[in-house]
Amino acid sequence: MSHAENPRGAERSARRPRQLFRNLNAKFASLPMILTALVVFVGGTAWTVAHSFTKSRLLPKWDFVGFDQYERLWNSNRWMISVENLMIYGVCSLVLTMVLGFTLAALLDRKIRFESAFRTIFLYPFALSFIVTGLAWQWILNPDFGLQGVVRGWGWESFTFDPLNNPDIVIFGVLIAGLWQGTGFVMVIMLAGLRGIDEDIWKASRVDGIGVAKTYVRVIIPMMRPVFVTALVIIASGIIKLYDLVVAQTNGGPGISSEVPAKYVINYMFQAQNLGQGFAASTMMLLSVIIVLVPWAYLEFGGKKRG
Amino acid sequence: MNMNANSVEVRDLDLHFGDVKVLQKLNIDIHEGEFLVLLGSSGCGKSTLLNCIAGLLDVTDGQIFIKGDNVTWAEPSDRGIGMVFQSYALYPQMTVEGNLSFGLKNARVPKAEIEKRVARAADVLQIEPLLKRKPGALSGGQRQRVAIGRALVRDVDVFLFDEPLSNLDAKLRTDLRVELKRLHQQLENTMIYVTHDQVEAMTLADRIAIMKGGKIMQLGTPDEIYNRPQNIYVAGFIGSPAMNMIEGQIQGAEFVADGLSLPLDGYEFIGAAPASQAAVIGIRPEHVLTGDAAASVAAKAEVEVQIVEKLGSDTLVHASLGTHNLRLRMDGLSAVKAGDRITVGFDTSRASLFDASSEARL
Amino acid sequence: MNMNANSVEVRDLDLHFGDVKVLQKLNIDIHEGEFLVLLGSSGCGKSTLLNCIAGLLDVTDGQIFIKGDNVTWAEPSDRGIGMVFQSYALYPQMTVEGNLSFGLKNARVPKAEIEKRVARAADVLQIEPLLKRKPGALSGGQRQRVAIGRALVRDVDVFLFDEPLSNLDAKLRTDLRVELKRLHQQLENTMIYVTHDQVEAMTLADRIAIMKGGKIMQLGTPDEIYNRPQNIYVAGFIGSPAMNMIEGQIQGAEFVADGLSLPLDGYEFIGAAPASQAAVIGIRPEHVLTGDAAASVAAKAEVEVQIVEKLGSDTLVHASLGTHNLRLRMDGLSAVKAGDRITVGFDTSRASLFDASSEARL
Amino acid sequence: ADLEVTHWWTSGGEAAAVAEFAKAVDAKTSHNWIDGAIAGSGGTARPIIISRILGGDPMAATQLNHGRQAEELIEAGLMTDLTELAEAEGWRDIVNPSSLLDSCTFEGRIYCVPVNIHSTQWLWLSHDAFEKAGVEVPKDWFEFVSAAPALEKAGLVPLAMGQQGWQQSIAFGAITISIVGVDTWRKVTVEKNADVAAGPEYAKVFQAAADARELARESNVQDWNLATNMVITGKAGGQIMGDWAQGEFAVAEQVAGQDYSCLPGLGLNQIIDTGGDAFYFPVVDDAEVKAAQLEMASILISKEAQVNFNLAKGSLPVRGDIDLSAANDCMQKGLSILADGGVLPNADQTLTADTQTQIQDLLAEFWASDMPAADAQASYAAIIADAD
Amino acid sequence: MSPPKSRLLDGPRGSKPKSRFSRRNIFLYGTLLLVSVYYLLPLYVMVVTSLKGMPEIRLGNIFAPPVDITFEPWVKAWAEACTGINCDGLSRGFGNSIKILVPSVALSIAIASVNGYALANWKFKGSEVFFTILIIGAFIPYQTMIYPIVIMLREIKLMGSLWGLVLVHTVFGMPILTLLFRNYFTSLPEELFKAARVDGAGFWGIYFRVMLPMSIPIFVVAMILQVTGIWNDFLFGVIYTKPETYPMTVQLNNIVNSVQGVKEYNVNMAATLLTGLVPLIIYFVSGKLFVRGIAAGAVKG
Ligand SMILES: Nc1ncnc2c1ncn2[C@@H]1O[C@H](COP(=O)(O)OP(=O)(O)OP(=O)(O)O)[C@@H](O)[C@H]1O
Ligand SMILES: Nc1ncnc2c1ncn2[C@@H]1O[C@H](COP(=O)(O)OP(=O)(O)OP(=O)(O)O)[C@@H](O)[C@H]1O
Ligand SMILES: [Mg+2]
Ligand SMILES: [Mg+2]
Repeated sequence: MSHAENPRGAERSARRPRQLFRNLNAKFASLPMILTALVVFVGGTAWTVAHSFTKSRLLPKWDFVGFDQYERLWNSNRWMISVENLMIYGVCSLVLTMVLGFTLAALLDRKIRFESAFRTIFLYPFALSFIVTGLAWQWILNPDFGLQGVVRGWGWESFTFDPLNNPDIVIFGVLIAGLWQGTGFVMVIMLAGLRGIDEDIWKASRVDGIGVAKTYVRVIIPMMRPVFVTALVIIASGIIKLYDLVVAQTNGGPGISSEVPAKYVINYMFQAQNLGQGFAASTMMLLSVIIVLVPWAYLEFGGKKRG
Repeated sequence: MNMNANSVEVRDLDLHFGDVKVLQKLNIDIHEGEFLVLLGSSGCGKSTLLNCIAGLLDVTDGQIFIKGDNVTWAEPSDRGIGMVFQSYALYPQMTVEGNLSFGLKNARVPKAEIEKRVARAADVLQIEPLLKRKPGALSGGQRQRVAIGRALVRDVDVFLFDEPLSNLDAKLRTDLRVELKRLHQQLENTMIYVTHDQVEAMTLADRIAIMKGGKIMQLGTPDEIYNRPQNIYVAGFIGSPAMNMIEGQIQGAEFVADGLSLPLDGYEFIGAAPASQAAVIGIRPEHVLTGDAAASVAAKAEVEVQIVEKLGSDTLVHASLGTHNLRLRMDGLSAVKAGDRITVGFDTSRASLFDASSEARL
Repeated sequence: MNMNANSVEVRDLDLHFGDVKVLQKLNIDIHEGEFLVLLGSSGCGKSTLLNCIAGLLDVTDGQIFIKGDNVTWAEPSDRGIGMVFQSYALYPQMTVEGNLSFGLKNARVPKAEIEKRVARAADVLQIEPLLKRKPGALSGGQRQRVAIGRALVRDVDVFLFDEPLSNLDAKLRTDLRVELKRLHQQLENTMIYVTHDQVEAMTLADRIAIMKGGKIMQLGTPDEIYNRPQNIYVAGFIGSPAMNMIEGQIQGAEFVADGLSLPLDGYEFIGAAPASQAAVIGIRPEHVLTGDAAASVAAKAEVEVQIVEKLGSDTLVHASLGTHNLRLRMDGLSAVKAGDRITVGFDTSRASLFDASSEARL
Repeated sequence: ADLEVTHWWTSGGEAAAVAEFAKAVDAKTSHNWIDGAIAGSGGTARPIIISRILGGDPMAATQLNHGRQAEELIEAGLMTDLTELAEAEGWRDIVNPSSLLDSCTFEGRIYCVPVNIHSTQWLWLSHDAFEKAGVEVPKDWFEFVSAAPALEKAGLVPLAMGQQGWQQSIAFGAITISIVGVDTWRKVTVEKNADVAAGPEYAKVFQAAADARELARESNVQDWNLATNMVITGKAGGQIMGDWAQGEFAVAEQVAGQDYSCLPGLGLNQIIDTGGDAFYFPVVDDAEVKAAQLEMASILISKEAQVNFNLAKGSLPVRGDIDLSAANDCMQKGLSILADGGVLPNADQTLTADTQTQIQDLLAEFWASDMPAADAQASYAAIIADAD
Repeated sequence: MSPPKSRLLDGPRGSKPKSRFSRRNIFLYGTLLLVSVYYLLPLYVMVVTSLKGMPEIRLGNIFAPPVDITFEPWVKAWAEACTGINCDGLSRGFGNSIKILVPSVALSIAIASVNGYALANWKFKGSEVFFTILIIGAFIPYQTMIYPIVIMLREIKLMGSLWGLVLVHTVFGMPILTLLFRNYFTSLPEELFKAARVDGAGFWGIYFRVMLPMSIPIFVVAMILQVTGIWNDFLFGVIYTKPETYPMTVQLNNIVNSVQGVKEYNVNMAATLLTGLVPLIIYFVSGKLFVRGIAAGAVKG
């Protein structure tokens, strides 16, 4: 029996269905994602970018002024300081969070006692908001009541540790709080990654007589590349958004020495009532994110390798 | 059972993943009630073909017929197929009973009917005592039976198996193989079975399709495949240890290779016997005769034993014949040792001859 | 090479994981240059024993000697052992060369010496062309060779293998098995090899230790294990298809079971032949004689063929003898079909008899 | 109807003042005052208020600094026009100084109700501190500067200053007006004459600011009230802060002229600005709320509410026709300056928020660093040049 | 040649002796303890401060344990602290937070899990592109989106309503949650999905009957992340709600930033702790599940 003898059956599903209507349910279910991506993220971003070329003040207005806002932005001392601060904070936070997170995870992975107690201690700050974090650390770093005052009270009169009052190092004061809040989560991710490493690799390195530290550096860390990438993305997305912490802890001070771009955006949008300037600043932030992210996202999600 | 009716027909099937052409213009007819094994090395496209038949992959081009219906674009559940996966893919949170009845519930089969069918499948597969357990509490063999049961309850025409035994240990594999064969004899369904284990293929199949790079190299009964391989690939792929391949020349009625000349009078050529041609002769290890049997044939040679592998039931001998390595299968009690020199004989009527360039059987 | 010197000695080894006693008072002596295979089903403690020898697990009690040194507390890298893992555990981001030299660099071996050793290992294993590649770009077999190479460069006395072939496909497994055997003949190291594949065990081992539940059931040459199993467990474990086991009685010089009575005159008892005793007789499928051979022995029976499995090289037949299932191994060309009734003969001199209660060989 | 009112008055005195308004509304109308306080500052509250109005979910009334801030909202037609009510009640006549109502006026229509007057040009001095240093309490800014070394010698901080941009802005504004006087100030701030801003008179201002910066070197508090606290406790000689600082002195039970002095216009130019707060009424759909908004506006500017509110808040009422004899020494000083017409418009009414923010950023940086006065002046002039 | 009997008997035997104070342990636990101090210090300071009276705080040492333990600040923070003329502390915000939290968490997880499932198992043309946009969206500072969202909410008439806020939380939770679910569903055996299709289950059938019951760990992770994220949110809470519906964080900000004469540090700390209590409890209770869930899905990819 060949298919030619059964025209009815042949007709029923021989035709290739319209591509658009295949998986209709899946497309329907993805609608929220598609809408969010297109309307909110793409649409909202496009709106913002478009208005960054206008003279919008308190209200968005279509009043085209070309690159004026950008010119002013890059001539603004405060913006430069904000960018510089974000760079310092970003690099330090990225490196230290990774190093600290990994080190803690590695220590916890050494089959220690009270592992879950330690893990909880390292993780709990992640449950607290940046506002809370900022307040707590502002309190501790207060030169009169806090750490410095206490140490001086013990008799070490010359002890100086007042990052929040010293414009040169204030960003590191913010960093201390930021690390406190965020490393726990990275540690958990790293720990999960470590637990996923083939036990045999450890055995092989012991048989080869390679010390624990060296095994981590030379073998384990290179193997955890995907985990590091995940952690990197998470940390980086947090860094760009750095705002609440600064507001709660220093409010940009002393002076403007701990300003950050997100705060610049907010201040210019709402305090200075110069939306165009705020939009220009956020467009710059977005641009830097995209420059860093698009190649990565393409490799990670858009590439053909996983079909 | 009409062995001539086709249960599954695949016509000019193309399947591409992006630029990778996994299946190319593939045609195969599978008879009603037949046990067909798709055999091939990893990555040759076996699972892909099976998934196309099941409707789990959208074909790039071509058509698929099941029981005469064109099902190329039908949903998997509408094709009258059941599928058993390598990892069994049992729903871990449902009991065995839940696993069996899931498909029926989806099809809105009445409750009484579901119960009847589950009971029947459980009876056939002897898993009644397990019905209330979850898959996590089952052994590998039991899981496999449940996976088959899932296809069984749905009363399908065609069973598809994707390496259903390869996750099991050797012992269980042997047992379940026999059970599967028995089940097929009992159910008389069409079964398409993917594996890369040739013992499974040989023992289970009515016919075997040997695949390579998305193409079918030979489709035939196990006997044909084993004894009359159509090309060097099939010849080398089937048989363990592999067939001995010796390159040489056909000269008149003889095959001549470095230090060896074999008379070809008993050999059945497909066409006319060529007078002179570069060729490869393939001789299975068990057709290299030793002892008394060797004495009785004309073509003989002396070889040096290099490695002896005792399997208990038989003995595998690796020997050197001039520049060639020769594998021999001997009796389990054989006493040869590495270093021995023994005389072997060749029965060319049971050998295979291939064209050296096209690699096709002569 | 002195086969009597002990390369590895394990004395009264206990290993507990919490309350679970995985190894119990285990003793084993492994000779210098010997290829010892630890064989047993999953979870019997093979890997655990190997890890204890390697120093990767801290023993609960007992002692381990390597080359006469008590290494019970020594670091793995100080024991003169090399280990090859099932997953190979190659360092994925280093080249093959890096993998081979990493341990040596760490031990501050001079550069020239490292290069020499790597070159030698690469030569022995024929992996020179791969030295610059990373493990990800290697095939399974190549990876396995690199893993062996990693032990090789370290010039160790004892090689430990934990199922090094079980991740590979059947064909590659056969090839690498032969290579491993060749390597052993060439290197003459002591090798301890864990597997649950009996073909590997039979072909590779000088001696096999069959383990069950943390104990050694039998330690002997493949021939001893196959032909004179010391208990029912070993008898049933080794051989594929498994040995036929028939329960019955020893009565005088005969073994009597349901519809069958076999004279025991050729059987070698370990002690004195018991006069009357509940016993189990084990006969391997290839020792069930058919055709002319069956005619020549006294003990015969007629059986009905139920399933025929054609493997090409031989044919496995499942037949029924009264209430018993009987497995037979016949020639690859045999033409028996399901339903045939054939006469089989039993050669009791090649059978095994076991006490029905203690399960030990009689 | 329920009238939701948003504002950022959350400190003790402020909250008490708001409560007076709420009481008045609840008592005199059939409506309920739903309090929508947003703590922080205008910077926190403003985006919330504006998004609400923009998002079509406006409150019934909201505090906003009047002046240019609300212009665009008015332009966009989002604010209720109060002109008819104002004319009916004769606001033009009762509001004093009348400039307050001007800043509520856009293209001749009135859109907001001014509720109080604040001034920022005050120097607060601690008698205790100068006693410790053994010098007389200064009479003006220059005396204060010359007394500073003595204070420092006594281990005291001459000038208390919180590390927040707006405090530094206030100090700078006070110094400017005190040193250059109204006319020059007007050229720069109102007319946006950048040449004057870059000129020699303003150089003096920046020099004075640099001096002030030196005097405040050791002051490391953040909040303005903590800085005030340094003056109260005699740890600092003085502080430049708005009139609300006297609330802190009052809480500490200090007496003006006895424990502390206040020098409006830093004792140099007796001029204060007339900043203040105002209420706006966003356009709503609900007719009932619409009517209630007008009722509320009328109450906010009523005599009784003005008295109660301003006494609680420590600010000056917007009506010239009420008696504030209960006010203390400093408040009286302010009133008399006001009566003399020594007023100038608040910067909110002359400079856009954008320009103010830029100036604030510049000053914040200037105060927290060693930026030379000349550089700061140059940057300042550039901002003025760009201002519109 | 086996070693002489005497050598067999002496020499090490049994388990290798381990000193509890080996250098390794001192280093290991020493480091862990030191780091623990850094992590615990702020919590300790907050708790201690919240239990002191104001005079004691002014005396100076923030690390000193309270001499007179008083719960006054807690009571004040919860029920008495003022914002403007409302003096009912955080208590009002708590109920609001719950009202916001529950639907936001439920909706965002429901949508993200379905998205992740569609991305993992029902890829269609363009699905990865949308997903990539979504992921990049995770990096956009929220602040820049305030205006566009105000306009969008105005258009759909949800501005100022609870559902508007729920929607905003759902949108901004979507990138990271979708990534999480997508990775998790990708890690489940594909064969299971195929088996269900052969069994005739459709998109929703597979999701509800097969995938959902297998995904408890990742739902726990998602829930924890969302609960903390939404509970701690300030920006959206303050912009997209009204005073009656202010969540707890907004109340906290109001209390902390309402400077009334002196800063009442003890009340601030008590309020801070009270606000952080819900996420803290969730972490302390389900930290283990969280780690397991992260290992189960979040890391891959
Ligand atoms: N989703 C996919 N995208 C791209 N290529 C794929 C995909 N799935 C399979 N392939 C490729 O198609 C080829 C055939 O794959 P298939 O799974 O059919 O092989 P197989 O014969 O079943 O092998 P195995 O024995 O290993 O299961 C392989 O080369 C594989 O790399
Ligand atoms: N770390 C551990 N903790 C507790 N029990 C363990 C541990 N490692 C192994 N076991 C138990 O010890 C027993 C022996 O394990 P082992 O790995 O030695 O088995 P095996 O013979 O190598 O099996 P396989 O063939 O599956 O590798 C098993 O029952 C296992 O469950
Ligand atoms: Mg496959
Ligand atoms: Mg093992």
